[in-house]
Amino acid sequence: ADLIGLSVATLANPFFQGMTKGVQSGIAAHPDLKLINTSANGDANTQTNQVTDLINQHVAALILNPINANSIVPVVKEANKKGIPVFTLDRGAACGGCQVNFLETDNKALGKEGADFIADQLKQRYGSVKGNVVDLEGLLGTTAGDDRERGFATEFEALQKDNPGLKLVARQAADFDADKAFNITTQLLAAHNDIDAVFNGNDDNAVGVVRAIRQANRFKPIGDPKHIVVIGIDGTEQALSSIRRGQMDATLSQNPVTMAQQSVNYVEAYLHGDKSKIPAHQFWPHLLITKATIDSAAAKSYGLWGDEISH
Amino acid sequence: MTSLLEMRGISKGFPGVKALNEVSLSLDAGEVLGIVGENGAGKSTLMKILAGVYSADTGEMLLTGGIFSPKSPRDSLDAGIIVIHQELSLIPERSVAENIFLGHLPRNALGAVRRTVLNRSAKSLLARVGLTVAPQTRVRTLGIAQQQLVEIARALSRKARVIVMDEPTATLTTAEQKILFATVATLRAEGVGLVFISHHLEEVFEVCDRIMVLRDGSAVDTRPTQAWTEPALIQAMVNRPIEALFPERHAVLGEVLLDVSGLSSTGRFADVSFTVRAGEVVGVGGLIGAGRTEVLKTIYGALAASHGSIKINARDVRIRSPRDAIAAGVALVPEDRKGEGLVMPFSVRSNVALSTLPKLSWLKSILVPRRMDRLADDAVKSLRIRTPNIRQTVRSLSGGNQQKIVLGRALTTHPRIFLLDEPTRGIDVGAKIEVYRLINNLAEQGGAILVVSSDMIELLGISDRILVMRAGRLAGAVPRDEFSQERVMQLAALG
Amino acid sequence: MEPVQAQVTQDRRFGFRSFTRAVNELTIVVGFVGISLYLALTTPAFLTSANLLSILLASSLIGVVAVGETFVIVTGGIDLSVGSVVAFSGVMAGLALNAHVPVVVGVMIGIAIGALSGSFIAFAVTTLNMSPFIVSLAVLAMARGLAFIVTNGNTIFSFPDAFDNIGGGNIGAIPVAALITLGVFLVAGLVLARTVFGAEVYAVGGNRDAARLAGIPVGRTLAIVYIISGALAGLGGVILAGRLDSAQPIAATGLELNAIAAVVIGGASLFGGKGSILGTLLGVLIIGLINNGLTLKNVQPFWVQFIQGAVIFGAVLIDSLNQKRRGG
Amino acid sequence: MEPVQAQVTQDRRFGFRSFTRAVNELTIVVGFVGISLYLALTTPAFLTSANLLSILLASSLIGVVAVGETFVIVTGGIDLSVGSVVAFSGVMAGLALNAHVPVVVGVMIGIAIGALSGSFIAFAVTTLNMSPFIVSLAVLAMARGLAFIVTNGNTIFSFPDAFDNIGGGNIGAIPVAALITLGVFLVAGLVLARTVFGAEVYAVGGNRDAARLAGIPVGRTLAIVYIISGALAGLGGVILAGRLDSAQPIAATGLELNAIAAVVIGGASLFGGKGSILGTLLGVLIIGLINNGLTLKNVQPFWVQFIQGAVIFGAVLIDSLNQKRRGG
Ligand SMILES: Nc1ncnc2c1ncn2[C@@H]1O[C@H](COP(=O)(O)OP(=O)(O)OP(=O)(O)O)[C@@H](O)[C@H]1O
Ligand SMILES: Nc1ncnc2c1ncn2[C@@H]1O[C@H](COP(=O)(O)OP(=O)(O)OP(=O)(O)O)[C@@H](O)[C@H]1O
Ligand SMILES: [Mg+2]
Ligand SMILES: [Mg+2]
Repeated sequence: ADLIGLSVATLANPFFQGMTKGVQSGIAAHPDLKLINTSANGDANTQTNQVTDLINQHVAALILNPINANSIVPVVKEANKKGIPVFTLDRGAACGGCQVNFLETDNKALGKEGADFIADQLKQRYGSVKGNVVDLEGLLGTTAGDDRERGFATEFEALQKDNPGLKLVARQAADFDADKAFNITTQLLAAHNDIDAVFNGNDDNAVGVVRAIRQANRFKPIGDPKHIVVIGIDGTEQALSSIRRGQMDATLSQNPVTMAQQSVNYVEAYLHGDKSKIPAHQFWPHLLITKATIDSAAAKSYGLWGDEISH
Repeated sequence: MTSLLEMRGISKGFPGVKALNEVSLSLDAGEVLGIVGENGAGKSTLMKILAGVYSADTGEMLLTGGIFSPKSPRDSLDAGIIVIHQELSLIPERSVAENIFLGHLPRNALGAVRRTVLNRSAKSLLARVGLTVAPQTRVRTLGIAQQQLVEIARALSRKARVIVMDEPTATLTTAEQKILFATVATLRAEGVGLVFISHHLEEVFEVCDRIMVLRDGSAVDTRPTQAWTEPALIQAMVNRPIEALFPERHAVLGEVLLDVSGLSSTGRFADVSFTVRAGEVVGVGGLIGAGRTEVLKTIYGALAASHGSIKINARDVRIRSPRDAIAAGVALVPEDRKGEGLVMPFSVRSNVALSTLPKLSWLKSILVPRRMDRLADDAVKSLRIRTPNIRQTVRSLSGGNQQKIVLGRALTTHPRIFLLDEPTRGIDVGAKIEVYRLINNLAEQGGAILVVSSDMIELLGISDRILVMRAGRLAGAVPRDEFSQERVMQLAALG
Repeated sequence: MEPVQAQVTQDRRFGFRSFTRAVNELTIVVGFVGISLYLALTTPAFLTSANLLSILLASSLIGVVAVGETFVIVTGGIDLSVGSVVAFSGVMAGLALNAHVPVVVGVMIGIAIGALSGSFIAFAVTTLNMSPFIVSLAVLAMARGLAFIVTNGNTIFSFPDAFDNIGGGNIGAIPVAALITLGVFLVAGLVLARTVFGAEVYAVGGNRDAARLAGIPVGRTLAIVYIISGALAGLGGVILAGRLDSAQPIAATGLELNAIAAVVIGGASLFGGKGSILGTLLGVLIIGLINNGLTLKNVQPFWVQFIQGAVIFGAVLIDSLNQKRRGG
Repeated sequence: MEPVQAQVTQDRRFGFRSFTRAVNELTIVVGFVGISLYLALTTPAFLTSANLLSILLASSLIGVVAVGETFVIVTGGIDLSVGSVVAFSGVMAGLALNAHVPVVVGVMIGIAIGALSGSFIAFAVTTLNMSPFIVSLAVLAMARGLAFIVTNGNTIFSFPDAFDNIGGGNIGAIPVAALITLGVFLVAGLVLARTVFGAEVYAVGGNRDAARLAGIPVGRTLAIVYIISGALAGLGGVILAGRLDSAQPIAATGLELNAIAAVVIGGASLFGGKGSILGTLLGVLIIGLINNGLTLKNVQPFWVQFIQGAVIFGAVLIDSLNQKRRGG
């Protein structure tokens, strides 16, 4: 069987577990492939070392989920030199043609759509887009954190131009860390009694926010004019559960499982099938999930991966 | 009748050293046994075996007839055997009272320390040893002599059957010694068996009922005190005849080498002025805490002066650090060899070399091991340091030999001005004589020597002149022809 | 016999009552007051009870962990495992709760897991004579690994309200977690400052040889100290899991450095023998104040870390200048 | 008591010593050999030159940083800032290169930034008398913050090949970074073991008061040590940026703990006065071997951290049992 080397950025977050599971199940579906599975623990240098080790084991192909698009370039080139095809997942390598396929999540779009969702909710509440919004970024220096923030900030500023009543009361980094999000939100709630919505860099942030709102006795059901809108990104199991319970408004789900399975399919096609069908680049679709849509057919067909991976 | 304590055929070896060889001793209740011997003879090792710190390689111990084999210090303490170790073992950041009762602090049912009881008991124990600091005082702020008194108070805090004092007087001045001896007498009357180890033979004669001599790890002789004479004791210790304790002084005084005027250090001492000439040995006497150590350290640049000036060789000098002092030809032998003199885990060689590293190197940067070896070998030879080799860690050397290493290092910088703080603390008679001779030689070679000592006899024996300090001030000077214990004591205590 | 000088010195140093003395020694109090004053004067929202309580709440996790760390550091040891142990105990408690054990049992499992990992460190440090740094570093990695292994990397969530209230509930206006933390500080403060055990902890850290010579059970003291630290990390895991109604294997990463920082800011020395629970409380609150101030003043995220570092530096700098002035 | 330690005749502090003697003391060598043997026997890919070289390459960043940390730890200090300083120097060098300075200047800027941040720590520790732990922790936060501030959070990338080769190039089959690292180890080993300065470093760590009274320039020694550590972290930043052809403000997070771990595994004590460059080399290589083995043996990622911890624990356990046996 052909050895396939996988390096995911981290396992610190369910999203990457979904990705790993997707690769694993994808490989399991192809008996002629065998997986070597590594995680870089969030460190670009560690990832480089691991990929070097994978190259030294003469893998037939690499599936990489780079921590950083630029930092991965040297080892991708190294792999190219040894004739090992590289497939990138979620984040690409910043060297264009050096990868066979780049399956990407559009993080900027996620941020933008988060801003739009909040604008919609505010419009429903007040009849116009106005209100006080908090932006809880993800971990600074990560592509997911930075691009989502960029997408959100750009869109939010655009919205503000047309809607002067729309205010950003705080922008803080919660580092994809639920506890940090909890602490920051607790303090923001103490300082501001008129927060309308919180945008979150991911669902872990959002979970912390939801808990902080409850702790501060500020929770009002969705639809109540005092309800604080909370939206996250990813679609983790806990976020889905929170949405079902009506505590959290929405998450922008991206499905790492199907995305990763697709990547394996491309690997299989490259090694044993028809290379020509493999696109060089592809955005993997994402989906807004709210309480209203969570049990819809669209959601089912997209896949509630958060629920799937823990079972 | 069985003795209180018996040690039979105790042997103990360390790598490279046979510290004890078949040593036996017995101790009765209400008896004071003196143990004397040269540095490294094995006195402390023997007592550490009794204290449960080391286990003996061979031999056994009997306590009131029953086999006694402590596995830890705790076992010995529980058996009523209290050892005041030669090396101070206090907790610097904790209070005097807590240190005294360490290991058996008074507690209530909840395990809380009963502070009032603690401080009250500590106060009365402190009074017994003649230390007038508050029980809440942190040990760190005490001078080393005061710490020694705390150690003694600690021994008195326990219900003791046997008390061992390993050089308790090394740091004490005459006044505290008197109190200590009175305490010893009381304990003896109470039926406690005492072991008293000291290099001050006159003290041994004063307090002991019997005296045992250890030499090279063997017990060479034990006799009732009356059956010993001082020369005989010394002869037994060193196994060679010893002439006069103090060398003849033929002071040939030269120009003033060290001129200290109006030296003050806020909170420590004030307005100290004196001179020391080439070829002169100036002793400094005073009670504990008089500030003598601080004066030496200030001259040496280790403490900051607030006022005053120092002239060396009639030239004004600014000494801001020990480094400056060494460069100006000044050397200090600190009183606390463990805390300030030695790097304990390092070898003899490394410790000796510490002050002259650039000279022992190529281009002042690459160490030349041969030069270090030679320097250390010289020091070991000339000071007769007892060590298996120069690579031995100094931690494993006997106290006296450690002291010699500090001295040896001070000599490596070829200083002309010597500040010696208790230079013979813990040193055996033979070695003391060597140190006295050394001081004498240094003086004869034109050195200026300032010796702080709490050993009055020594001070009177080696000095050309004695300065006396009291409460941070110079209380007076006594020229050699007026030397007497009374005169010095009077200046020290009353002014 | 009258050592006059010594007498004078003592009077100057120790004539005051013990509180003055404690404050006197804890010069970091100056930094604490300084930061508080600055925030009070520049930020209207600072001096509201809701905000002050939120600082306490935010400080509760690092607080309980730092208390345990204080014991360890006073003995001259270090416990790097606390962050991972928080995560591991949290997920274990969470798994137990999801298997429908009673809440009390879940809490006890969390604390017990912490105590257990503390005992492992204790065993290695006392019996095997290994360095606390390495052992607790190994446990840092192992406990984190176990947290991933037992959960398969998943978040465990949806706990009974009674459990969640430990971390995120209120009694009246006061957060339960803050109350628990204050309780832990109070008890630990009394234990360390007033009990024989506390005195032994200081003695072992101040001079281990001397402590042994004085008959103190050095090994036992060290062992207890690591178990306390582990158990409190376990409690921290429970508080955190309750607060977030979920337990993640990745939780509390890097918490150990913050906890140790709080202890050291509070005047402890990593060489042992020095430190106090009151000092640690100040250290924890200073960190809490800084984070609160950064949030209230909506400092740009890029600047947050820089300012955190600079303020900690400043606070400790004041402390050290202050000590110098006093002639320390 | 410390009789067991004390009995051993030794001169590990400074001056010459035979190689066998050094190995004798570095019982961690047993753990090192054990791990190597295990991997060699169970993993065919292990003993290939490509793999062995990749271990060296992978160890180069932590290696240069650990060398600096060794100096600091031998003095009884600690430098927690190294990870952040790697990142900060890396991005500064990167920014300079992107502004088209010559490669040599870029490298020098990286190292100088490291040295500068080391000087800051040095100043605070020596002149302001602050605790190295707190100061370097503050610098950890400040340097990381600065790295974000100067880059606006962006990755800096696309450097000249000459620069990239420092971290990722080869001379013949040998990675340049590995050569540089070995050079750093060699020089540092000689400096620490054979020079006056090295002896002073040990003395300051062994007993600061005694060192000062013996005329050793304690402040200067401490200052140099922190500057060395900073400069080597700067070099680490250059190597990393070259290796990744990019510099990220988030790079090398947590590296400090790994570097300190390598030093301590190598036999140094955080209390100062003990440690050696050879020991640190072994510590670094052990960590490198573990990571390499985990990949080669395709250990499931969830198990990786647990096994890392367990193997470090095991290696140091062998060491401590070994020392016990020798100590008698
Ligand atoms: N822990 C140890 N390791 C190695 N050798 C030791 C150790 N302790 C003592 N020794 C050696 O044992 C011998 C006896 O030392 P000991 O301390 O008992 O002498 P002492 O009679 O107390 O001398 P002093 O009068 O100087 O205190 C010395 O040669 C010393 O170097
Ligand atoms: N580190 C210190 N901090 C504060 N006070 C100190 C310190 N060391 C000593 N002192 C105090 O300074 C005074 C003088 O010190 P010291 O006892 O060393 O003087 P001395 O005359 O050399 O006496 P001796 O050497 O006989 O003990 C004492 O009151 C002592 O308590
Ligand atoms: Mg002795
Ligand atoms: Mg003195």
